[in-house]
Amino acid sequence: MTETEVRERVRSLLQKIHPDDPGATAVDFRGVQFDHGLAFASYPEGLGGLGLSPKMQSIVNDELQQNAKTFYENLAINPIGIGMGAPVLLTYGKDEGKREMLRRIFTGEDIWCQLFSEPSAGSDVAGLSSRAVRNGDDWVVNGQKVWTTLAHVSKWGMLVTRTDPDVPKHDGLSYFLLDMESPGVECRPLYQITGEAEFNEVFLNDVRIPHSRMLGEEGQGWRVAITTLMNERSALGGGASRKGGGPVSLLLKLLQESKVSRSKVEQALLEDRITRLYIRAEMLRLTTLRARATQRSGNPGPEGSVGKVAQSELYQQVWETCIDVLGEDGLIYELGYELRRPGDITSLRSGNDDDETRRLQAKYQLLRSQANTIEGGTSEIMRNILGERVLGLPGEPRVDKNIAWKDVPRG
Amino acid sequence: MTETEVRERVRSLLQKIHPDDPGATAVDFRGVQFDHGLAFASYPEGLGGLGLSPKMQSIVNDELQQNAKTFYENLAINPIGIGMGAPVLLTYGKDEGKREMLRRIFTGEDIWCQLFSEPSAGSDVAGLSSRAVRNGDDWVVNGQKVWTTLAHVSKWGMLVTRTDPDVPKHDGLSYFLLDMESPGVECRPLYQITGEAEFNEVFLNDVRIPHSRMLGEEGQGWRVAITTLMNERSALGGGASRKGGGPVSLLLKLLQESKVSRSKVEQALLEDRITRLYIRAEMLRLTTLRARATQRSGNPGPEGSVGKVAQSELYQQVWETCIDVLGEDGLIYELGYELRRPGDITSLRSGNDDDETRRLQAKYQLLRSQANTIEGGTSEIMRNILGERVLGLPGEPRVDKNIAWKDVPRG
Amino acid sequence: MNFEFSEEHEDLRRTVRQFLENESNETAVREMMAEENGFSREVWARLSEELGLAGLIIEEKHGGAGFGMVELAIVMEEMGRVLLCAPFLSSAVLATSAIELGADASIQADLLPQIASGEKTATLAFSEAGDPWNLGKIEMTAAANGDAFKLSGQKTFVLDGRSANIILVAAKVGSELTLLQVDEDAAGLTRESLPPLDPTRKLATLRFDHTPAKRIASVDVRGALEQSIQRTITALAAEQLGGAQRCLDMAVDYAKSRLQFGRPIGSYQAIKHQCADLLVEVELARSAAYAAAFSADDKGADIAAAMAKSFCSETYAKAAKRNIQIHGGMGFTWEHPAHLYLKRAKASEIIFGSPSLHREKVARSVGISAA
Amino acid sequence: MNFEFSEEHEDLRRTVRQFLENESNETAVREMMAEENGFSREVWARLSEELGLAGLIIEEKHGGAGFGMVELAIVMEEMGRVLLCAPFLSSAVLATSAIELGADASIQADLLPQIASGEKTATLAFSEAGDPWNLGKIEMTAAANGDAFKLSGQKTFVLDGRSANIILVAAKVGSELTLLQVDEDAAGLTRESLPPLDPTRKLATLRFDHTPAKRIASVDVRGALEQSIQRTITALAAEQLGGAQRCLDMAVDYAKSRLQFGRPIGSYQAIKHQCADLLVEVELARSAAYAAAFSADDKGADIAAAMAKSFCSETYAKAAKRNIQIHGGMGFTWEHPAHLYLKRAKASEIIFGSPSLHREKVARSVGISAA
Repeated sequence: MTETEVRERVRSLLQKIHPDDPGATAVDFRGVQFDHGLAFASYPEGLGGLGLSPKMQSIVNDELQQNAKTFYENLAINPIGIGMGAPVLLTYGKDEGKREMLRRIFTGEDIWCQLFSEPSAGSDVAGLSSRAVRNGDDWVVNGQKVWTTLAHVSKWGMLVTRTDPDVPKHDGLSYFLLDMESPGVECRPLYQITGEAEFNEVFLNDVRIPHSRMLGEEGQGWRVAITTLMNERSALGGGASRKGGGPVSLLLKLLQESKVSRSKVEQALLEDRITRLYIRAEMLRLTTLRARATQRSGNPGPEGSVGKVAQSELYQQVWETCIDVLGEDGLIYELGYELRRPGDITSLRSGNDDDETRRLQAKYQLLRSQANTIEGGTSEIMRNILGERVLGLPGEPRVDKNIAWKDVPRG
Repeated sequence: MTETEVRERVRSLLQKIHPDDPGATAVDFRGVQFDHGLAFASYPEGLGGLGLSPKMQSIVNDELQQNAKTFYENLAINPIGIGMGAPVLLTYGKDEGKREMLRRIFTGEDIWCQLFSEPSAGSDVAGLSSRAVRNGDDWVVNGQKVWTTLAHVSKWGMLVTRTDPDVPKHDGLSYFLLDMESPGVECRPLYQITGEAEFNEVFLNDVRIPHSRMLGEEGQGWRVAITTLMNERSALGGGASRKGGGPVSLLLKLLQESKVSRSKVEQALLEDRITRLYIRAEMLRLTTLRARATQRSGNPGPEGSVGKVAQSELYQQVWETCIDVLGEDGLIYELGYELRRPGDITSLRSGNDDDETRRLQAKYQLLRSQANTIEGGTSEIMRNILGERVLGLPGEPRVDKNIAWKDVPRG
Repeated sequence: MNFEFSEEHEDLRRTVRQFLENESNETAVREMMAEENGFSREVWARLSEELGLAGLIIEEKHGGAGFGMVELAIVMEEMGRVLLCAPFLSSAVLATSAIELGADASIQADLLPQIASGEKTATLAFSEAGDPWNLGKIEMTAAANGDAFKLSGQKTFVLDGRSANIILVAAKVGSELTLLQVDEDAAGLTRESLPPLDPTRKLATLRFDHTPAKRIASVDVRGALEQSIQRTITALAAEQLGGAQRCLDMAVDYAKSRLQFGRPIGSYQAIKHQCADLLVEVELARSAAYAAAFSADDKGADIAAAMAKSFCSETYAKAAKRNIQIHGGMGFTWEHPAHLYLKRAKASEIIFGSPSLHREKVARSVGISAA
Repeated sequence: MNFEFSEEHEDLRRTVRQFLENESNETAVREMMAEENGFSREVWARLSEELGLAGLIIEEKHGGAGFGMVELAIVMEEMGRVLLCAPFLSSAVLATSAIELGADASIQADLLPQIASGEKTATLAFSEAGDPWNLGKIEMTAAANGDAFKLSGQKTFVLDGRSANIILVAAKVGSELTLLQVDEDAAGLTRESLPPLDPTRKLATLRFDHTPAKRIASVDVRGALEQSIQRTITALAAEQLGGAQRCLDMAVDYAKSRLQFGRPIGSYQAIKHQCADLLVEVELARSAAYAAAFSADDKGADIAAAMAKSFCSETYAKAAKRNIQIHGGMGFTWEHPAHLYLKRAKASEIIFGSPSLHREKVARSVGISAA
């Protein structure tokens, strides 16, 4: 199908149902979009796609944005379901019900979450200690998961858990789809530095999962999970924002709006720091563009991998510099630390419209951005990856290889 | 002996021979000083000392400086002999000839050098691969040493070499005193980034050393060497300079003398950078003072260990900032890169008298200081030491323990 | 410079540490920081009566312990270590110094014993919006009203401004800077808590509307207040040191016990060297803080204080961030105390002027920049 | 922005790399850097004839290859990788651009073919002591002498100023900035080599004493020279990138092969993460250098050039220093090439203005500081 034909198909979708129509809900519209094969353009027909090249999806989105005011961001509808759940389901899902599940992912009727991390397994995800024991046609799961975004509103959880403790740690894991409404699943908010709970702790007490909900084979959970994690890292690696966009543009505006009294030296220091950050952000943006170009050329280089570590550290510096621009105003934290689910505050993340929002956002992000260099792979782990996978430097001696998981020291 | 008595004894020495007397050479004067037990105050009587507390030596030096214009710095006379050779000789030397050797060390008649490092053993000194094989009453040594200061003018070399390759690497080393005039010892200058050769490569081809010149027992070379290395590290860790002294004061003067045209922003940036360096240098100086205080109190803390890593990195930054102060003048390197032994250039290291010397010193040190974070223990190794010995963090898994040296991969 | 702590100093440190480990443990800190006034009167009373801390630097004739800046630094370092929630900096350091150095003798004799006993807490309101740390920019003027005065206007970033019983205000009378005292329940006084970045230290805005005030200094107090702020900064640097050291300790402890890939994360150089770097910074900061305290009465004390404030501020912020990073996900949860240190660190960095402001002072004094 | 190199671009890179690996290996570099003029006329001739590099950006009608800034960046990156000792930057970039953009057409037709063929090398002498990179501060004035002119005074930091056959001088005639040409053997001309920090790129001071000169531009050349310098900076940034990448490669290779404590030093995070950090910096610098080249004809090219020069300068210096550190003792010996890259890096950072100077330009253009 050519680009023109794809655009044509989008327009025929819009004739059937239009997102700006007040009667058409997101679920309504995206359901029909799925049925037209315009949800995941590269998926097979009947599963929300048309078997096209992956980049055709951006044509679809472009055409949608050109012809409607309302545009549903996947990230807002069902970030984990669409970003990670759908690809895993596509590759490993059983045929029965697969179409319906993909459709409900895309419409947002079923929110998905990812049950990977555990208290004892941070960077070392394969060190998971939650256990599933076979019992007839079911598996009975016990353990604790952490850092699970959206678990409290999710229908399905992608669960990786240990089914065999007697083999080396990567080999004893299996991958399940867990119905989050099952008895024994308990979600507790995990409050962060800001007082918000973006994440949950999920406790699993004798939770039963039918064997048929295992994705991939028994013991292949790590391989299935890797696919998902790769998707997560590239998602967090950061899209290319437009020139002069993102946190740095907020910083520039804060500086221009600043009425703080400062000496010439302080002003000069701030200006140079901000210029450095501006240039670095611009270089990062260009590097992402280069990464896309080399990916298109089928000859991907190291540009993509540098994104996560560079961006997370850059943004931390940007927010800190914002606070320095604010001067003594930084002593005040208007948002308060009440423990709560993210709501209004989260909306600050994209807001950049007026000086008041900018001030609050900078303060919020000073705190929130501390997690940037931890979540989705710590900077330490990312540098190992750059060193080992990109530069080909040798790994460290491993003390946890080729021994049964139960014999590996952990804590 | 009380402080007063020590001062008294120094004055009686000066009545016998005075360093300002044009007829008294350094060798003459220091010989008599040794005979008076005022060379190494803590050593036993007859070996250049009086069996006093080590700090009494500073009383001796103080009294000497107060009563004579000429004061011989140990560092200029025989740095390795006095700093490292004498203590090792004192502890491990055989009685015969010990007194005479110590005396000739102190007078500078016999210059000493240290033959530890090898091309394949940088940070991992115990990985040495030069070999000594027993042959009758002698050992026959083959191998190559590097980074040996003063080897080309030395009478004695402190040699650590492998006498048994079949035991783990620390266990197969022995320590010898090598007569540098022995047949088969060949010194070649090792030129550095500046074109100077401060160091030598020393090639050992079938060099014979009498067994009697072994210090400590066979296989105990590592233990003997450790003593020496500790002395080296504390020597390089840097004495406390006076307030506002050292490289930073040179930097301040360069800034004050600078006629480079720069914008207000550039000027402000430079000033703040220099202020940071000034403050850091001052904190380092104070930390050395604190280290002395806690050492005196018999309760040494971590202050001493931070010196090497902090100072070497600070000084590199200071010299680089000097070049930035010089502006375009930094493009010119008047000293040239002719390959040579250190001479006039070395004298720049302490010179700080006129703007021309300062300019040249800054340029020279920009290059020379690159070695600061390598020589005497790389910053990486020093951080391991801080992490493991001071903070008590666990070591890395070791692949070279408890296996025969010959089976350890190296290169 | 002499850097040696005496046996008495070590005793003081041990006593204070023991008290604080009981009375200012994490539970207590979390409880206090959730309260608007942010401290427990009962603990304050015990801290005053049992340890004499409320009057630590108040002369004995006024009921204090009569200690100097070295003892103050020791106490602040220990308080910083546990994030004590109490009006110590405001009452026992800043306001006490202002009274001692600026107020008339009769006032000293009246107020200092009340402060030293812990019965009342005091604060000094001097900051005004715009250029808050600059005494030269104070614009509030006290209007004479017979023997008394009236104040109108606003002071902000007032340490423990909502809870203080004795409220001192720096304001102008003609061209002179003077000190005035305002009653807690004076007419026209409103005290509004500011939502603080650092919930363990409370700030307020004080509004005055023809509020009656009593002048308590007969001479210009500019120099006295500058010296009071200098003492406060010196004390704060010691507090920052204590916090930074605690962050390093927490990070090292965690790095020893947390296992990943089968071994302690502290055995990896990525973590080990971060800790080693932090050790270097903390030891340099220690020199900065102690030097400022030991030389507080010497010439150049202002520069020592400026160096300490700028260096300790940056070290504490770095230590607090590294501690979070080394703790990984756990480090940015609410339930782990790491974030409390970050918030304290950032707020301490800002209050009384940024590191670069203090570096400029140093730069002028050593001739790096034109005076 | 399009960042894609074409197949022809890759061919050019391969050809140049192959040539340089033979003709500018380490032995050749060390030989050339020891010579006063610092390059081999024979290699320059082959580089011009076989690869057409001397006339790379000269239009075909003047005997050049007619390439643009992207091809120039590719070539400079390769040259930077091996520290080629040759008057490429001076003759093929700076002087060529000055002639193309500033000189009269008849002069272009005369000089450019001689440069393109490699027969002659050219340089532009514009820097004067005091504020050398600022065209607005040029004070040398050409005195009219009938149809001809006479020059007196001094130009410094002239790239390959001692060896160049065609000497262009920027000087004032009245209030106009113009270009003049001076013969190699002109009366009153003395050319003195400066001892360079970077021995692989030669600099000279040129002294003029009533030296006859021919005016070769009829209009003011300020804009033309600014653009020539901009091109030179863009090319230099690509050269810096090539050098930085080479330092990273050397460090990584060494880290893989050097064993300590029984394993490669690159398996230690202390070394591995230094390499990883450098990789990040080099990739960002690559974006900076390529963006400046790809956008050289667009609006904002001056800012792209300024960003590239400042970013690539700092990256190269960092890479050169890290490379020495990772090599340990070996890294600061004369016999190892690591130091040559450090010297090139530092000199390239200084020439044509410091990173902070270029950042100021960026700051003004995006409104961070007042214009």
